[in-house]
Amino acid sequence: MAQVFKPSANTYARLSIFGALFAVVGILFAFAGFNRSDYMTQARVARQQPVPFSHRHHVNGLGIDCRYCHTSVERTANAGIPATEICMNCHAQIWKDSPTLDPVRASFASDRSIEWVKVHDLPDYVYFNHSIHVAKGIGCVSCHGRVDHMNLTWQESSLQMEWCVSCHRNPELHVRPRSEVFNMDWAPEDQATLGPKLVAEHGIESRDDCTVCHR
Amino acid sequence: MAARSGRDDSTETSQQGPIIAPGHSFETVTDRIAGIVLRRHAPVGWWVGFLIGFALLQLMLVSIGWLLIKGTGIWGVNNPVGWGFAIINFVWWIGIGHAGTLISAILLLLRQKWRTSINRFAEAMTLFAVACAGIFPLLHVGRPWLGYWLFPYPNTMGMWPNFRSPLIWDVFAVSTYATVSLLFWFIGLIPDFATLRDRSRNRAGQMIYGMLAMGWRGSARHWHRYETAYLLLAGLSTPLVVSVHTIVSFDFATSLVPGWHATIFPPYFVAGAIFAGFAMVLVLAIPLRKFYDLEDFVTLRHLDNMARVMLATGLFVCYGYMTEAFMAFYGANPYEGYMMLNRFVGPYAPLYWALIFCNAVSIQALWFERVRATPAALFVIAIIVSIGMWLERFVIVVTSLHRDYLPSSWGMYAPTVWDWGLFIGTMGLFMSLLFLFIRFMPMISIFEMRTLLPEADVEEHED
Amino acid sequence: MSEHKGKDPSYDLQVLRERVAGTTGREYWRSLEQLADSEEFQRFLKAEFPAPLAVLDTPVSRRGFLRVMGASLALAGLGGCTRQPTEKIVPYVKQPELVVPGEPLYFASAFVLGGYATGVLVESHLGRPTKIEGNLEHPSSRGATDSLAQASLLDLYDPDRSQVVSLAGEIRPWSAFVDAMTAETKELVRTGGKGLRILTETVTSPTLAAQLRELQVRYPKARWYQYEPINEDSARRAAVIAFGENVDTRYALENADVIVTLDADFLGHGPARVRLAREFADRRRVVANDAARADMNRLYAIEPTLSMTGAKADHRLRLAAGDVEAFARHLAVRLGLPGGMDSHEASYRDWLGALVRDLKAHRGRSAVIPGAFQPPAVHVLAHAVNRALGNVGSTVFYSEPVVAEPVVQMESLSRLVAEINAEQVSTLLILGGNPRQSAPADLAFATVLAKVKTTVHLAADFDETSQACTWHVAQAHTLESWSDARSEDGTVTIIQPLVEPLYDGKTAHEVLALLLESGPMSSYDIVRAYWRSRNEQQDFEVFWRKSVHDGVVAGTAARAREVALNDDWQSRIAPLSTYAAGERSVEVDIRPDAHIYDGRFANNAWLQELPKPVTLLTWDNAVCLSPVLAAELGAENGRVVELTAGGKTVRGPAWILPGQAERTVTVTLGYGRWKVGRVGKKVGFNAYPLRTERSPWRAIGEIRVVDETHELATTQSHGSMEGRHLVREGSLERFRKKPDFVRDFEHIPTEGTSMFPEHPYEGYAWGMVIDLAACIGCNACTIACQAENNIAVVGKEQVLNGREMHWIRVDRYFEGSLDDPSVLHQPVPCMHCENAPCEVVCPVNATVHDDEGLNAMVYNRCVGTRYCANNCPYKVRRYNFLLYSDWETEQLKLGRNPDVTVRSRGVMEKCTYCTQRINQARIESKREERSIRDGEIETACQQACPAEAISFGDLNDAASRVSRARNDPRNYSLLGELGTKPRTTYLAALRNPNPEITPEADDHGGRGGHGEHSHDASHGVEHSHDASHGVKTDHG
Amino acid sequence: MSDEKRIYGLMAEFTSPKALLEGVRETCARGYRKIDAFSPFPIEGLAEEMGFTHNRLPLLVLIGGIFGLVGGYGLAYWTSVIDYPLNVGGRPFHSWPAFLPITFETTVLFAALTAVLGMLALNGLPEPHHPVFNLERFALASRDRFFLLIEASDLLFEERGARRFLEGLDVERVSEVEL
Repeated sequence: MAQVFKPSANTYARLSIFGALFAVVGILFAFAGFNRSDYMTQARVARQQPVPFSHRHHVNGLGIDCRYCHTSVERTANAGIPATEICMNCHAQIWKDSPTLDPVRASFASDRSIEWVKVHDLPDYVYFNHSIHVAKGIGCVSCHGRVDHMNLTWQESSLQMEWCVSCHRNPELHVRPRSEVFNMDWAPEDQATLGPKLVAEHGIESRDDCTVCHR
Repeated sequence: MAARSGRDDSTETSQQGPIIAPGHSFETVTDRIAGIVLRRHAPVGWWVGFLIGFALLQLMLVSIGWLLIKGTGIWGVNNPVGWGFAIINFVWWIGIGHAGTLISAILLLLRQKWRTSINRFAEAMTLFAVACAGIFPLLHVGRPWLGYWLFPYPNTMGMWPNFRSPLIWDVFAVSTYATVSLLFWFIGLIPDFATLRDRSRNRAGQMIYGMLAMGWRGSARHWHRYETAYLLLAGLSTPLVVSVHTIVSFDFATSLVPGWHATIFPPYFVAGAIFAGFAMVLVLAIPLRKFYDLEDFVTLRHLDNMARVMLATGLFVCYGYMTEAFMAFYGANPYEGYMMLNRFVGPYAPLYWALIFCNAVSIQALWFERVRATPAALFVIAIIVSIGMWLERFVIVVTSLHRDYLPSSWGMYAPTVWDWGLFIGTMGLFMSLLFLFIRFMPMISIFEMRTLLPEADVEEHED
Repeated sequence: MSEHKGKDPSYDLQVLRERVAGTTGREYWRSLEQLADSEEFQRFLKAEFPAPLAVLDTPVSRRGFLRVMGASLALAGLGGCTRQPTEKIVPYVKQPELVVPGEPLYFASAFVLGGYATGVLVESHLGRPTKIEGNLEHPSSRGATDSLAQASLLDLYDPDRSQVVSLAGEIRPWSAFVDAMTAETKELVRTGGKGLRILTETVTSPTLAAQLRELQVRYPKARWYQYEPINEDSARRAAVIAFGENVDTRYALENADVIVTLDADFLGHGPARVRLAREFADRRRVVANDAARADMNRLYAIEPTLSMTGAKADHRLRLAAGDVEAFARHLAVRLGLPGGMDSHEASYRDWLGALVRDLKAHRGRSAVIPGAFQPPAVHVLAHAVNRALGNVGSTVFYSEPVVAEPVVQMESLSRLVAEINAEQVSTLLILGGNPRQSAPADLAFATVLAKVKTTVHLAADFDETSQACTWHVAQAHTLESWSDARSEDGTVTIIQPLVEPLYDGKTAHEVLALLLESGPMSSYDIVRAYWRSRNEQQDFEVFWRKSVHDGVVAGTAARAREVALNDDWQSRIAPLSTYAAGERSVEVDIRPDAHIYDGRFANNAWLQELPKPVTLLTWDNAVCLSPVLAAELGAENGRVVELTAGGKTVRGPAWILPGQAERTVTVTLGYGRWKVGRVGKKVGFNAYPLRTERSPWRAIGEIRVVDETHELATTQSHGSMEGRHLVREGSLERFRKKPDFVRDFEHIPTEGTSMFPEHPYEGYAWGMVIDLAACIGCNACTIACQAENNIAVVGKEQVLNGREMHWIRVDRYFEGSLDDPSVLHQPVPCMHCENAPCEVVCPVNATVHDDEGLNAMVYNRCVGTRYCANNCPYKVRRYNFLLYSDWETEQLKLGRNPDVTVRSRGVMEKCTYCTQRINQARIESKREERSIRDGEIETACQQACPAEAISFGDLNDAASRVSRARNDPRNYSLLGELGTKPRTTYLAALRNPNPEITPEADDHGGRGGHGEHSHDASHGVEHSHDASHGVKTDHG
Repeated sequence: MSDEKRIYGLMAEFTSPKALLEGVRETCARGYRKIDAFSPFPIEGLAEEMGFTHNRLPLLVLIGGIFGLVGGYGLAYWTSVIDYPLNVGGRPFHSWPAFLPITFETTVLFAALTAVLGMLALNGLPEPHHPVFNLERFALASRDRFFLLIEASDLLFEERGARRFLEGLDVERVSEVEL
């Protein structure tokens, strides 16, 4: 019989076997990466809003405290999205005819809510509670990042379970004095010693069991 | 293998019929078997069989589609009977698979030369049965699209499977079993692919079989390593095949459902599996040897031996039934006791007694040489046993669950058309695969058949 | 099984009865189908087998609970890595004070049934009522509710509720109706209200009453009539006969040592049932070595059909309703009252004797309660007996009537009908109710309505009556309206709305206001105006705020009345009406349905699917008949029977009810609605035609079997315990002799058998104890749980297939003789086993323990292998076989509890100990840097329970209520021998039999296994004995 | 090597396994080292005759097995004791008996994989193109003929001599395999 294959076939044949192995592994890694990508988590993606509200301007520029607008952050699960009237407290006087604020004034006049785009959107089966995190000395910045540097707000962290759990397992890496919770600039001089101390003081128990978040 | 050719041959053959009909030579063996594959047109009979299988396969696809649209609720499963046909069929198919591995691996180690002519399609049967089996555990879950959660992989949830759960053991056992069986089968095929490559008259055939043969040229060194690998695989498959059905039995044995929670399960399941497997091999072998007139290669002696294995394993299974019943009452556990009585006289009693007839009574006929020498009879018994083994799984799953601890939650189970649809559908899958195999691959290991010929004997001994 | 082939069922029942009679000690038996001959057994199997194709045309889809496609794909989102869709946040424009997103608010209001109010607190999330709870301040709630109150929440969101004003079926704006009414009034004012008639249901609302009186002032010729199918006519008539004046009778059971009910289901029916259940249960909870709680009341029930009260009774006497009066008279005579009749030939002579001695021994500490469905005579006799026993003032109280206008409603209605027939009625306002359906057959109300020029029907649903009326006005739900109502003790609750009317419904106040023209027009103003007029002297705003906030108006309880029994009372009661018990004639007892009531809840899916007490039937009413009668007729469960009485014929499926008086059948009202929403349409059969004006509760008729069957969906097809010690019960005597008698049932050690090291639980360790002595099997827990945890409704076909979703179910077992069994209830939620069998087998760790010992179920991780459910010996896990939760209907979404995930298809679910409440409490306590107080967390079931049978709390806190309960000698674990170490445990049930009737150590006294021990001693290994015994009876 | 027309080697064709075995014996005795024998089925002792005795495959498989064993148990242990310990039904985090089935399966899996891949690798397969295939009649090597090849690269190889030697054996024919 004549040769069925060319000499090159040998190389191809051998390559194909190894190639298959690498391909499989590669695809798995790619998939893992994709799931954690900003595209999937929608992290670091600034959202267009009906009103181009700038945290940078209000927090950094004007030095307004988080709680001025997010009123219920210390009381309930929700931090609280400010009612239009809160905007109007100031904007009745300042920028009172700036066109960018038209929707706000319209809302206030027509008593129809502004529909903000949700930036931090957890799945419906996850129950997060702001008040307890604040009470235990987890700073806003720990999860939300330097909101005071964001013009249009984006989600800083992946909000994926592995991310939540990483902190729930080692709160000492993130806990801060209660006084500094709302302070964007605070930086620990020595978290290694401060952390465990605060964990004890605030009575933080690091829980990563299901019922903490899933009900 | 060659080494063993002839060893105890003379003695064996004298005691029974030959394992290959006289008058065959290297070329006749080769051409006869290769011919089945290389012939230009498949016989009409093949088309009939294949199309039936293919039609049933469509039924399977429809059943799966509807299942995915509506949910497990289209089946008869309920509270308290959370597992129904899906698991019953899974266990049944997996069991059938075992004979293949057993024949090719264990009989190889036991140097049973008669295995040679049946191991190839027995292994194929294993693969296809495992394929059918594999469908069920996935589909029986409520959200099959999340099935990959059963595998340990670093996910964004930081969660892992529960390695304490028998279902995870299953995942590992079945996937390992499938992989190893596939390798074993493929390795066995390489030299025959070479034969087909060299016999094939058309380019496409040469290319395809050529690739599959991987350039096998029968070099002595290659044969040497090849045999080592083959033996090692056999050695690995043997404990594997035992472990697989043991683990399947753990699905039941490690639970606390009365009727499942029994230490006899592993051996009893393994025996049952081999039992069912051999039955299925007979069901396939008898018509095939007739249709492709391979009586020369699959001789009455083969049938006889398989019948003997069936009888032996069948008796073991009966022992299992007896132990189950005995322990249920001897154990003085009210729940176990009730479970057993419920099997005897409860609403599902007819099925229980039917299974006893199929698996315990019918096989007694195999004690008789005459029956074992009558293919038709064997065929019927094999069918009965296959049904019996399915019934066994039904009884184990359903009668245990439907009346367990709290009478308040007792209930009944009845399959729906969709249960049947999927079950019969998988038979379609099995048939389709099997017929494709028969058409495109040598259903009997050619090179091993050659070793059975007297000419293959390189040692001098007068006979 | 086979041995009985071809024998007729009655024979088998005979056999069985002999067997039962033969055995001493305890006997076990199961649902009748299994006893009846093999043919029937086969039919029973069919009944339990789902039809192969059931799922394809399931009513779930019919009722729109099954929207597979879209949603099922959406489910993929319930797990793994999916991209979150963009969502909007819609903040307030002006944030209302109080309202903080994420913080529920509670408002006091009332649930009104039959005119009477039960105080409730309603949980509201951002203005959406999501849960109804009892109001501690309210006398007839005391913090608890019944199943109907719980379920009334669903009616608020019912998408089928009437949403419009319509004229002759065509939609009209409210303004059109207003104009029409103003036109009417012009005419009416001229004629002084000639031809104006108003038909209301029972009215306790002071405001509404005031409006009606004002109306009569304005229109002197107008008349106000009241009718409600389930009413207090007998009591009213009796009061007049006995005392010559209208007084209400109330019972206080906290001082009652002996309670006798004359066909009175005080636990299951009546405005006081929640209060009475509490008072009754308080006297059933006996605590070892606590003098104060050492003794226990004793309940004698005389009744035709097995009611919740009868199920709880220490002694129960089966009597046809028609024979109860005779019994009452015998009782009277035995107590030396005149005029009754002599009882020495009565079959129950000795029983009665013992009862009388018991009563005499407890003068002033006993209560004889007549049934609302018994004729006035029985009530009069009861008054006399209570007086003779000196119970008045200690257990029996009389007060001025609570209702605004005490009338005998049946008379009231017939007067109206008479007037209409006499063509004196031109305008008829029907404020609530569905008289066309519920009026007694002989009044032919449907045809009567047609004779009135203008008929206005104010109703929540566009129902049968609406269809026959010119105008229909959608009525606002209680949770949408301002109003007021009085509880059975007279206390007024001001009803406040929690939400603007969803469908812009109106209240009776507003409709009447149209006729009154002058004065305020909105309910709010009307109600306020009324109460202002009542409180000139004090600061109204203070009063108003307090009353609305508390849910009770202080000092409004009905004033007590000193009444004297007329000497000639017995001459005034009609002589005992004896009915001819013909060969084929039976007594038909007509009763309100336990859940659908008079039909008003027909469209409430929660109630339709809630298993009825005792029968555990769902989605149907049935003709309950005694085993004897069933055998006689050859009727098995589901076989359709035909009842003919007074020329009217009704067909319904038979249900064999042990404990039913032999020649009686019981039917319940409210089913067979034909003009109602999707849920209730064509469900069950209509029993109203059997009622007549003169005898609304009882008919004598013929019964015959029809060659037709109708599948009945019960949640428990097997009534026997099979000799397993699941519900453990002992007599008071036995308990006193051996407080920890529950141990007698344990033959395998339940503790310390584990191979594993104990898992340490520092901090909290949640646990629950359920007191079976207190539980009355009312199902309030089941439905409270359903409301709290967003549990889906599945529909009849799914229930038939055993797929109901209730997280806590009330198991019911029968014991003793077939004809006259005793009943045991056992609520079964998740046991939260420390060594949970379900967790180990889950391949994906979707169910694991949290470090407070909760058996957590993580829906979003679940892939649905159902292995956990198989391996759960308590079968408390519930699986979403199909997409049961409604992902489509907007209204239903509003009513969901936002703190609980809505489960999707293919996911397992089960009781979580209300982990959302635990989390809330934990977070609050941590914020306040304290630990959670005992009682701070109440599970939904515990909260609803009228009998306070459930205690929940921290087992690591020795002082907690649950720890104390767990240390009670009666405490035991269900199936503890399996080594599951349940966190939920039970306190053994207790009964207090009269030793004269059932000597100690006999079956009653020893029920729960003691008797069985002696029994077992005679046999070999007990367990195999039990089991075999079980199966023998199973298959003959 | 002298520059004659370049061939891969000389191929002798035998009709029976015995003849081949005999031929191989003599060829080795003659001192040829770069030889190979081809047969349609394994022939006992053939490889040994050619001095091929040492086989590294079993060792590889053992290593593969051990890798699977450690990997399997390690995975179970790390995930359920170290990375995310969960209280599953009150069982200890390290429930070693429950980890054994998986350990066993992974052991077998990896051993089997190495057995197959190892065999192929050591045999230098896949090798669909090989000079011997240039010989028409070599197709019979997978049917009923037995071949013996002496490679041209053998030190003793000298075409005429080799051919003469081979024809001296009990052969059917001797043909040259061109490159």
